[in-house]
Amino acid sequence: MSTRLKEMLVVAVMTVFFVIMYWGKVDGWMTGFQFSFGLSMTVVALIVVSLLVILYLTLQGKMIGRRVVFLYVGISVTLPFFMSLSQQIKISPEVQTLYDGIAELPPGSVVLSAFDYDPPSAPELQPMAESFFRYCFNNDLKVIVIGLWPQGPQQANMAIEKVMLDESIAAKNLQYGIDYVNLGFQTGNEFVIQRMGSDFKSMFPTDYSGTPYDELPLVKNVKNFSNIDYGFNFSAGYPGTVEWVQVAVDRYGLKMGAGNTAVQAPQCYPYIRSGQLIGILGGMNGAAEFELLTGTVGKGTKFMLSQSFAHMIVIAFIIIGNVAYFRGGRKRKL
Amino acid sequence: MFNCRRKSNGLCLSIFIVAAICSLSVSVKAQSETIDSTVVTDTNLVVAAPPTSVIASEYKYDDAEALELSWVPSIDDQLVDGLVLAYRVYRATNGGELEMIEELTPGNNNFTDHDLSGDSSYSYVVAAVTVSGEYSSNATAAISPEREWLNYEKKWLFLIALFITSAIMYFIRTARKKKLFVRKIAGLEAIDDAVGRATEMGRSILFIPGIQDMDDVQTLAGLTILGRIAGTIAEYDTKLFMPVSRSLVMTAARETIKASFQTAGRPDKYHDDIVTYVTDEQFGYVAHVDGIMVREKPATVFLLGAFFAESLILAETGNSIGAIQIAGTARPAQLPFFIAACDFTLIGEELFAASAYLSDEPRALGSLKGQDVGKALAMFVILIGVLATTIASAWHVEAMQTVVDTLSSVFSTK
Amino acid sequence: MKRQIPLFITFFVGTLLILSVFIPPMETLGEDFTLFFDIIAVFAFFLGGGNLVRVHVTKLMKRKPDWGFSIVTLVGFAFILAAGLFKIGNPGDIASSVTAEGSWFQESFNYILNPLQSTMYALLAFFVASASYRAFRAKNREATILLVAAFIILLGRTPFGMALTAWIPESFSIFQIPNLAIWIMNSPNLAGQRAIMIGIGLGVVSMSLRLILGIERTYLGDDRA
Amino acid sequence: MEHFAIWVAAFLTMGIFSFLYKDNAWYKLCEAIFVGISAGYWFVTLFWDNIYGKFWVGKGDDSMLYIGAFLGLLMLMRLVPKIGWISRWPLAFIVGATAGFYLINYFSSNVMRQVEDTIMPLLGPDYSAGAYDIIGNIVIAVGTFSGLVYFFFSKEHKGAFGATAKVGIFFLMITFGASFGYTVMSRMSLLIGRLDFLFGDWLGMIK
Repeated sequence: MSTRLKEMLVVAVMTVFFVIMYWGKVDGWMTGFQFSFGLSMTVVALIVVSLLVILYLTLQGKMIGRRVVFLYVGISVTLPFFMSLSQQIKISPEVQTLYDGIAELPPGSVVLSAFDYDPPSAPELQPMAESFFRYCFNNDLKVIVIGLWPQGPQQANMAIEKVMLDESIAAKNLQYGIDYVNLGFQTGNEFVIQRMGSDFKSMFPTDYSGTPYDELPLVKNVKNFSNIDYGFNFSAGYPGTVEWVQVAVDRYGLKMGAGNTAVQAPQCYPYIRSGQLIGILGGMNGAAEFELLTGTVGKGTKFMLSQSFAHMIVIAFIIIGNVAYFRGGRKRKL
Repeated sequence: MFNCRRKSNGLCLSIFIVAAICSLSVSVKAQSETIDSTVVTDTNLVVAAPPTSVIASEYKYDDAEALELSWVPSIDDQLVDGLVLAYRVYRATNGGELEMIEELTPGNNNFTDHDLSGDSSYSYVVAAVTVSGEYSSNATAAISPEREWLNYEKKWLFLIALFITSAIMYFIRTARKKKLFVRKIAGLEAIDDAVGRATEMGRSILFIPGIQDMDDVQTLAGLTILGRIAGTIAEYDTKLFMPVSRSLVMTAARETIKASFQTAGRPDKYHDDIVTYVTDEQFGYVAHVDGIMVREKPATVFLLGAFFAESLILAETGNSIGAIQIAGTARPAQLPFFIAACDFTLIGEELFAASAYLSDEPRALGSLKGQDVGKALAMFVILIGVLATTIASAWHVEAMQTVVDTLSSVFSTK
Repeated sequence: MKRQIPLFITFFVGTLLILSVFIPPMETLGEDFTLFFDIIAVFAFFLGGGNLVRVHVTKLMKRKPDWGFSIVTLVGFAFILAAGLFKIGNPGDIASSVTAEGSWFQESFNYILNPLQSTMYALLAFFVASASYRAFRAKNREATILLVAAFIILLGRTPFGMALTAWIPESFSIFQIPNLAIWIMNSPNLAGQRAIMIGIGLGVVSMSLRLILGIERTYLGDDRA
Repeated sequence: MEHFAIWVAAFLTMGIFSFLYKDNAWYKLCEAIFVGISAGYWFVTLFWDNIYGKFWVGKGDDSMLYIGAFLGLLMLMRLVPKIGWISRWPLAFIVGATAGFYLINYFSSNVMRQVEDTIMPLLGPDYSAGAYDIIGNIVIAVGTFSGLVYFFFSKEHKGAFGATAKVGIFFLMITFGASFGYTVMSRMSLLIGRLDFLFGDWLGMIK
C-alpha cells in the first residue's frame, strides 16, 4: 500500500470516528469517558514500558525520529483527560501570599482586575480568572474589569458568565453596574495605566457595552487608584504585570497581585521579593493551587494530571537523548 | 476593653464614651448603606473636629497641572477609629463655588489634584465626614499651579546617562585615530561562513527581523545587521528572501537592502520581492514562514530582532530542514530556545553590538568600548554598594551608611 | 540632500525625546510619539496590504505552484475587510460595534482566527519536547548546568516532583525539589536576568546613540537609488 | 449554524496539527486562510481604534493627530516612484523617536533600576537573614557581577577576568535552564487547552 493511500485511510477512519462521537454528543447518548483506576494504571504502565523499549533501542544505537516524540507528547496529554487518578497539590508560598492578600480584604472592597491576555493564553489564565471571580463574588468584593489587550474584556465576560452559573453566586443575584463592571479595552499600553492614575473616566468614558461611566453606580465615585483597594492583573505578555507594577504600584501605590502564564512568571519573581507584588499565580500549577485554596475544583486542578504527564514525557526524552549522546561519545572514543 | 491604669482616666473615659457613640453610629451606617449627611437623629449626633492646617502647595516638577494638598487630620480621626468616615476635598476655581472633587478614606492627610491649569487659581476646603454631617476646614489661600522647566528629581539619571553617553562618544572619536581592541563574538564570526555555505549549496538565505514594528529597538538592531550582511549576500549572488510582519519594517528593510546592494556594486540584483509583507498577526506570520521554510529549504536562517513565543516554532522548523541558524534577541525568555535550536545565538547586548562589530567601522566599534565604561560603572557601584550596605547594616558603621544613602539616592528610579 | 534631511530629522527627534524626560512641559512627548506611530502604522498598512495583494495576484496570474491557495488568501482578506470596514453581516445598524456579538467579523475571530492562533501556539508543546530531546545534552559543563536547572524546575513544578523529595526532613527543606526550584528562580536566575538586563540597557543606549548620530544609517537607503 | 462553526474550528485546528506530520495541502489551506483573514483583521482593528476612534470619536481637534496623519501621508509617497524618497522622512522620524525614547527608558529601568536593586545587605538588615537567604543574596551579587564581566567587549577573556566570565556564563546557563523549565510548563498548558477543545467542546468525550 502506498503512503498516500495509508494517509487517506487514516483520515477517513478519523473522520468516521469524529462524526460518530459528535453525533453522540448532540444526541445525548455520549456523556464522556472515564477509565477505571485499573485501566488508568494499565495505560500508564504501557506508556512506561514503551518508553523503556525506546530507551533500549537507543542503547542499541537506533535513534527515534521527531514524529515519535510528537506522538508521545500528544498521547501523554490526551490520555490523562480520561484517567481517574488524583495527585496531591502542594501550595507554594507565593500563591499562599496572594491568597492571604485577597482574604484580608473586607466585604465591599473595590477590586480592579486587568485582563491582559487573549484566547491563545486562556488555558492557563482562564481557570485563574474563574476562581478569582468566584472568590470575589462569594465574598462580596466589587469587581471592576478593564483590559489592555483587545480580547481581554471578552475573556473576563466569559469567566463571569461561567461563574454566575454557580448556585451560591446565582443566589446572590448580583447586579451589573453595582457589584461588577466591565469597562472594556483601551489602546495605549502603559500610558493607559498612567492616565488612570489621574482619572479612570478619561480612559474609559463608557463601559464594554457603551454605558456612560457616570451611569454606573460602582465606578461613578471611582476617580483613580486611590479608590481601589486591590488590583489583580492577568497577564500573558506586554503590556502586563511588569507595566502594572512599574506604573500603578510604584507610582500610585496600588496593592497588587498577579496571575501570569508560566513563561511570564519568572520575570515577576523579583517583584515579589521586593514587595511590589503581593503574590503571584504562575501557570496552570498556580491556577490549581489557587483553586485548592479557594475551595473550588476547576480546569486548573482537572488538567494538572495532563500537565504532570507532559513534564514526565519531556524529562524522559531528555534522558533518552542524553543516553544516546553518551553512547555515541563512547563509541567515538573506542 | 481599655487599659486605663495611667493617670489620664478622664481621657480614657471620654474615649470610651465617644467609642460607644461611635459603635452606635456604625450600626446606623450599616442600615443606611450610603453615607448620607442628612441622617441626624437626636440620640447619636456625631460631632467631629474639622481637619486643620490645610495647605495647598505647588506640586513639584510638573507642567503647571497639579497642586498638592496637605492637612492635619481631624483630632477625632486620630483618637477614635471609625468616627470619621471619610474626608471630602472641595475645590473652588477662580473664586467660584466649591465643588467636591475627591472622597478619601480616614487617616489620609494629603491629596494631589491633577488636571489643573496654570491660568486659573484654586482654593480648597477639606471636610471630615461623620454620620451626622460634614465638618469643614477653613479655605486655603488661592494658588495657581506653576510650570517648572527642569525636573531636578531626575538630575542623577541625567548626569549618569550623560556620563555614559559622553564615554561612548569619546570612544567613537578616539576610534577614528587608533584601532581599539574588541573581543570576538562567536555568532558573528560565523555569519560569513553561513552566507558562503548557502552560496555553495545553491540555496537561499532567509532573514527574519522579529515580529515587532519599527518602534522597537530590537527591530532596528536586526535591520542594521541586515544592512551589514546584505552586501556580502549581493557579492556572493545568493538569493535572499525576507517575509516580514509589519508594513513599516517592510519599507525600511527594502531601503536597507537596496542601499547595501548599491554599496556592494550590485544594484541590479535588487528587486522589491525580496521583502514581502505577510500579516501583522503573530501566529499567522509564523504559520506562513514555517510553510515557506519547509518548501524553500533555505540553507541559512537569520533570526535577529524581537521574538516572542514563535522563537522555538521557527527555530525548530529551521533545524528540521537542516539550515544553519544564527539567532539573536534581547528577550531573556526566548534565549534558551535559540540556544537549544540554533547554531549560534547572540545573547542580549551582543545583538546590539553585532552591527557595530560587523561594520568594522572604527566609530561603531568605539561605541562598544563606551558601553564597557557603563558596565564597569555598574559593577563598581554594585561592589561598593553591596559591601557598604552589608557592613552598615551588620555593624552599624556610620560612614558606610552615608555611602549607601548616597548611592541609593543617586540610583533611585522611584 | 535626500539623505541629509532624514539624518537631521533622526538627530533632532531623538535628541528632543531624550531631553523631554527631564523637562516637565515636554513630558508627554513620548506619549504623543506612540500616538503618531499608531497613525503612521495604519497608513503604512496600505503599503503592506497592497504588497500582500500584489504578491498573491501575481502568483495567481503566473500560475505559480500552489496558486490555488492564493485565491483563498485573497478571498479571506477581502471578506474580512468587507465584514470589518463596511460592517457587512453585522446585526443591527451601521453604528453598532464591529465586534458586536453575532457579527461576521466577530464570528470569524471566534471560529477561524482564534482556533488557528491557539493551535499554532500549541504546536510549541511538541517543538519544546523535540528540542529538549535533541539539543539538551550534557555536552560540556555549561550545557550540563542548563540541563540540571531545567530539570529541577520541571520536576519542582509538578506534584510528582514534590512527592519525590518529600522525605527530606524539614530542617533541610531547601533541598526538597519544589523549594530548590523556587530558590533557583529567586537567586541564580535573578542574577543572570539582571546581568542580561543591564547589558541590554547599555546596548540600547549605545545603539540608539549610533542611530541618532547617524553612524548607523542603512535603513535610510542610498542617495543614488 | 453553531454546528457548522464548531466543525470549522475543529477542521482548522487539526489542519495546523497536521503540519507536525509533514507539510501538506490541508496545512497549506489553513495557512492561506490564516494569512488572509488575520492581515485584514489587523487592519480593521487598527482602523477603528486609531483612525475612527481618534479622528472621529476622540478629541478630533488635537493638532498632534494631524501631524501623525501628515507623516502617514508622506509614507504613502512611496507609491509615487519619483518622490518615493520623501517616505524616508517619516521613517527617519520613527527611528529617531524610537532611539531617543528607548535610550532613557532602558537606561533607567534596565541599568539604574537593576543596579539599585542589587545593592542589598548580604546578611540581611541586622543579621536578620537565614542561612539560605544569605547564600541567595551572595549568589545574586556574585552572579550579577560575573554576568556583566561576560558581556565585556574590550577585554580578552583570559586569566582571572576569563575565569570570572566563565562563572558569569554558568549563571546565564542557570537562567536559561530556569526559563526553559517554566516555558515547557506553559506550552504544555496550551496544548492541553487545544485538546480540551477537540475532545471536550467539540466531541464531548471528556466528563
